[in-house]
Amino acid sequence: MARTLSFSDATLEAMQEEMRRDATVFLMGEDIAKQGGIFGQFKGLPQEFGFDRVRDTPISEAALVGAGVGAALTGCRPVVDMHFADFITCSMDELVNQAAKLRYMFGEQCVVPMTLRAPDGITKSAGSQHSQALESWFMHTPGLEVVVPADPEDAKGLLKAAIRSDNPTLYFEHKALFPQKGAVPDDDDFVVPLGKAKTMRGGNDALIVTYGVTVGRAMDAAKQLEADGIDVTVLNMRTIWPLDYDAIADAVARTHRVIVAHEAVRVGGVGAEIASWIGEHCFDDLDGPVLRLGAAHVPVPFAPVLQEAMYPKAPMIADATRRLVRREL
Amino acid sequence: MARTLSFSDATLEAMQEEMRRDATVFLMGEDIAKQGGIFGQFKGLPQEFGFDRVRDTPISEAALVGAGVGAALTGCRPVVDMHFADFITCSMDELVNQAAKLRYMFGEQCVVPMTLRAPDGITKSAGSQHSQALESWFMHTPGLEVVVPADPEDAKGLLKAAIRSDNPTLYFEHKALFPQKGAVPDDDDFVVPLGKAKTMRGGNDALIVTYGVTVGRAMDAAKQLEADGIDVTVLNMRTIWPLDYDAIADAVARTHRVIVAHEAVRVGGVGAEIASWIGEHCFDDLDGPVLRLGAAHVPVPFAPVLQEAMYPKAPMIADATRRLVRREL
Amino acid sequence: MAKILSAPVDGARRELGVALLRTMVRVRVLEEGIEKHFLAGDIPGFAHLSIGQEAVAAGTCANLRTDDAIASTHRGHGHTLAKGTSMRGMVAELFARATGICKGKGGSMHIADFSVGMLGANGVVAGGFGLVAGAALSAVQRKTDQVAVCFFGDGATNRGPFHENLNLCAVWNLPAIFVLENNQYASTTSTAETMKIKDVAIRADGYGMPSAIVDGFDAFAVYDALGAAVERARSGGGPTFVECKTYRARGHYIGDPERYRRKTEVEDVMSSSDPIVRMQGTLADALSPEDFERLWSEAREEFADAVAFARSSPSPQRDEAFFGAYTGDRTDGNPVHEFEARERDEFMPFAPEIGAGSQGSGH
Amino acid sequence: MAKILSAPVDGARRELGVALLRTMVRVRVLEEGIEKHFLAGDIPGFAHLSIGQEAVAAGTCANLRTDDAIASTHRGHGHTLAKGTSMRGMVAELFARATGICKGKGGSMHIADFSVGMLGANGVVAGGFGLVAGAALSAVQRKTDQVAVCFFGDGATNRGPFHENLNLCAVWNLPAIFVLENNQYASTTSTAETMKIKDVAIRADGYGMPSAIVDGFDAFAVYDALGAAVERARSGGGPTFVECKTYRARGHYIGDPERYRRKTEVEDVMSSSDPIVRMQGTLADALSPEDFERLWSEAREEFADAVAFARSSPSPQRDEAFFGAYTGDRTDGNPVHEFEARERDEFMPFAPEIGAGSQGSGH
Ligand SMILES: Cc1ncc(C[n+]2csc(CCOP(=O)(O)OP(=O)(O)O)c2C)c(N)n1
Ligand SMILES: Cc1ncc(C[n+]2csc(CCOP(=O)(O)OP(=O)(O)O)c2C)c(N)n1
Ligand SMILES: [Mg+2]
Ligand SMILES: [Mg+2]
Repeated sequence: MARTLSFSDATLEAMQEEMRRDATVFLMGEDIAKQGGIFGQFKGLPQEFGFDRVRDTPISEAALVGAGVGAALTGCRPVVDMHFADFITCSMDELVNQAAKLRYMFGEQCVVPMTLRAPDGITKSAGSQHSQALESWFMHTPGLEVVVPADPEDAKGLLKAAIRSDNPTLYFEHKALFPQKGAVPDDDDFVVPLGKAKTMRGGNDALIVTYGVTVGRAMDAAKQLEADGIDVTVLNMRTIWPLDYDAIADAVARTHRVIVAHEAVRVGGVGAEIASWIGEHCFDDLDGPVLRLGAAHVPVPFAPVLQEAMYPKAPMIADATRRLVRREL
Repeated sequence: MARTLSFSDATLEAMQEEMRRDATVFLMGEDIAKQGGIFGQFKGLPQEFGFDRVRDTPISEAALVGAGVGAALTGCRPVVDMHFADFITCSMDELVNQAAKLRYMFGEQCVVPMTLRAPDGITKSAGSQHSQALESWFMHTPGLEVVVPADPEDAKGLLKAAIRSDNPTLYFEHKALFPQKGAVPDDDDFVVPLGKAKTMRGGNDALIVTYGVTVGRAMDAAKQLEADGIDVTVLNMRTIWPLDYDAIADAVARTHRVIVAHEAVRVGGVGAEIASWIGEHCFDDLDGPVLRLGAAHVPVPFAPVLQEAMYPKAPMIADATRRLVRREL
Repeated sequence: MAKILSAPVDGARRELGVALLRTMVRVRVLEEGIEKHFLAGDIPGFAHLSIGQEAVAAGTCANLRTDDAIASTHRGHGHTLAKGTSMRGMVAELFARATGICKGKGGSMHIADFSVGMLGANGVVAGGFGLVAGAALSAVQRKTDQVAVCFFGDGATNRGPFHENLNLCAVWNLPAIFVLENNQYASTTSTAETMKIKDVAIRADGYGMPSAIVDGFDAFAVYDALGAAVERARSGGGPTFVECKTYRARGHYIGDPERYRRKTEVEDVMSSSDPIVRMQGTLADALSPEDFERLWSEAREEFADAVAFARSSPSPQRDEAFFGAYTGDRTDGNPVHEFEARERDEFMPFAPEIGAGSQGSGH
Repeated sequence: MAKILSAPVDGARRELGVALLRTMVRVRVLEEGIEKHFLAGDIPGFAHLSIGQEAVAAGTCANLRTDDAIASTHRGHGHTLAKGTSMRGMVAELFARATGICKGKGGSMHIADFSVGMLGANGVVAGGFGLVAGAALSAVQRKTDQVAVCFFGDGATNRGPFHENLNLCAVWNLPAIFVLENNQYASTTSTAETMKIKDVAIRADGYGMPSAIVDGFDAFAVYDALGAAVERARSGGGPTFVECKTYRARGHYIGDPERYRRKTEVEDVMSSSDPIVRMQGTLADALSPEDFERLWSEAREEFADAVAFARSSPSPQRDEAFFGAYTGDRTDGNPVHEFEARERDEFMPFAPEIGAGSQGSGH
């Protein structure tokens, strides 16, 4: 059985269920408790779990992540809300030099079961400093897990998996997805396994590898392509690290033509890892170049007309797929 | 005319010449003035230019980079020494959300002519927190320039170009290279143009695309390969952003077989951008997969026997090239 | 920490008072107008209003030269206008027009005007500390007598860059001035929830930096405190910390449900402390009702003109999105510009035409 | 800030004094040994010695339970030993052996021992503040009476995380204790060059946190100050800041040319203030010369045993390099472990056999 939930409520259910399940789970962040979060994603949590387990904090991102690591090292499962993913930059040392490395460099004496929630992405003219998609940095940072939900089902299942994971896990939730509705399994033990991709549709003419908010855009593109008689597979990676290379290889073997798309900047982005890995490991399966789509190499501009021009949406994804399938490159 | 200089002295000359040339150039960092730098790279600078233009600072990386940006916005050309590249994580917001974005989001009203010097890389069991190569993050960060010298000539020419650039420029200098000697042109106006790669040798059997400390390792591999009758091109990218895609395309068209190698972690690294771009734009030129070599996806371990096992050196580069050329993949 | 109270109003003070009042009225009119147009959908993105805090911007900037620098916050309309930016440039920017001071690329949170030393609003809380430390360091390096002023809120004083930059400015004796607008809230959290101290100014002692606490509703008091601080900085006396006790009369952002405080709390403060009402009272026997009304009507006309200018201005050209991150002529053959042009050519066929004022959906 | 002086030496104090002296002697012997073996090439990487500062580690940890947490610095040998880690585990780690407390993956700058609540030395200056704030927050969340102690240097107090975490601990009233080892230098820079204040403890006032300043050469004084702080933290009284005035008798790192100070400066301090000489003096009529000599010889035996253990221990298996960043059984089919195994298989054919003790060249 499943119900229809908003992305925001799906994350809220995940928090409620995990906080009921495990008393060591607690949540801290700026302006989350009293007002319930910018997207209502924390509504009612302090009322159920108390203001000790749902903490409004000072504006001290370095301390929040640093203290999250310290709490994780000593028996808790902290969830730290970054308010906007852009502010991860204010706690990079704590994340990269502490959270990611401690277990390894201490010879596996410790675990760091911390979850970092990071609302990200381009929407509503939030401007250069409130619109970034930074997941690519963290797949390049050994010791971290990185997940990016695409819909309410992912949102709930990946957040629960992140909280249960003994590794530090970054959970990037796109701001534009919070109001989006979708089906969510009715099982309060439902989790989405980390490191496993999900096939959203299974056509054989081409493969669109994507994740997060771009999954919906790829599905829209797929519908447009049906009109041209092109039936594509859309692979939702769900987890960026560890990356489900096997699922990619299987899909490439079926489709032979690949487009990789995400909202993060294309240059040096997750798509570069995926496309180059395919080129390396699936060379003989490829009927054509692996095309990459991602945001242009500029900060995100304020004016709507500029903002909407510089990242890939359905029409661009559909066009790239069409050109690839028709060998019109 | 050219002289033989150490990498360290080449950077020192660059600083001397640029500070003489432009009174707005100044230098700040931790423990650089009184003691002359861990690698002697700042020796004598305060004596010539005074302790106002060569400043020892408190341990305040966020302030150093933030103040560097502020000084750059208001008529100076600051050079900020990060001591170890790993500590860039302590000033990521200043670098990513301020330095990289201000010019764009302020509608080109300002320039940010700041240079960030960052000694990096794996050497001498410095351990997980003092051994990283982080350049890949910054090619993915629009607004920044990124350079990585491979030898004393690059060291001098790229540092002078970085200081003269009106854009914020990251200069990654590998700690193991400082004592290395090499020829440096005798011209105090010598600069290495940003965004242009250098062909270190020009064989046609395969192409090794690399940069920084790995250029020397690739050249060693190239020598080993000569014994097998394999003559390779070694392309030293010099600048990571803007990346010299044209030079890559030309070399691929000549060689048809490509290995990309660097010391940074392979997953999500610069090599992924280069390899995926080649797969996308040079597909028909390729006789085989583009092979990527980079550090394993782990923090850098302390024990020498572990440290030396997890990043690519000449034998691994030579072997990959051999397999690619002999189609033994 | 010396408590500074405002001096009596003599002839010269009167001139000053009128100037301060004019600035505060212009800021108030501008922001009430922004509120109206934001709610009407003319302004995309976020907007944070400083209504109630105008005396700080006015009293501070009245001490500054055009070539002095300021760094502002997400709540920067008042600072920007007070430093000398035109309403036209500001409103056109908020309306996301090509004629905006940032060509429509910045918006309310990223408004800047380098022609008047305004180094920018900042979407990152505490983003201004480094910029001001650097501007002050730059003045020393270039041997000028410029000073740099950082505006920031109480919440920003809990971030690391506050600590690092104030210490740096103190130990290097830089011509920087740190103007805290303590409006008692950081978004939904009151200062009582985020710090155990009553006066943030005590933190300046930890850097060996002199400080003052002033009534932030009294533009004269702010003016006097900043006058002393600017004089000290310009004459090589180093940095000063000035804590202005003030209050945010509007929500954190336009549309804030404000569940964290009672409406009456706001009314109580404003009925007793509105900085404009206060100054009008102080100047009551110096100016006639008509004089006061003229200040308001002039400001309203200035704002109406700015809105008309913005409305008649075009949106940015779509392909502007792909340029401007790097310096240099876009056709100079610099590899970075060639790359930008390639991306423009790739994206433009899919770039939607969007009516000015509509908000990009992000979908 | 209350100045705390050490109390007289009665019977119970005497026992304590001997315990403190034993710890200090063990630390001194360990670090003089590390110095010797580092220079002999037995120890790769960096090593930073705390010789001269032993009283802080000894006096602090004597107040702690095994289940209390500490976070240390790059100069952490003393803290680690004082918290209860075995010399064998430490020396084997420094020698980069598989039997090291971190399996040879950490080394001097990353030594940790979770079995005794030692959350690690840290290669990042100020890296410990967050860990301690979090450990203290964890104690509150788990409703235990554990406390967490952060050791740090004067230089670390100029970094943002110092500011953010001390404020957080104060406003949340967490059971954390901040022990500053003010040894007057941060690498080559003296505190006078990096801050205008004489006593760093004044910064605690900016967080509303109680503080004390103690003679860091006097293990009793440190013990008493920490005793009060630990008592306060354990009983729900919140955090305390303790500034220990001390001195670094060796270079910043082994091999430091020390151009930033005169040799005589070091000699003067140590001749008057060596914490071990001091304590021996205090206990002069309580212990016989033989008793003192026994403390030293026991420590030397312990160190010799640790070196023998390290020498007889193997280097880590080369393929250990590819595992350990993520939790779980390496053969559990978790994708991350499958990836690690694939990389191991790729790299191992080229992994050089390196004699233990030799330093990886990086080439
Ligand atoms: C580094 C960072 N963290 C969080 C935010 C989100 N945020 C924007 S304004 C604000 C409150 C700022 O409070 P204060 O500094 O007192 O300024 P005020 O809004 O009261 O003027 C917060 C938390 C941000 N923009 N930047
Ligand atoms: C964030 C960071 N910046 C710089 C360094 C380099 N560094 C290592 S120790 C040190 C000096 C630390 O001084 P202090 O905190 O007083 O500790 P002490 O060495 O005196 O014990 C510096 C600058 C570092 N490890 N981390
Ligand atoms: Mg405030
Ligand atoms: Mg010190």
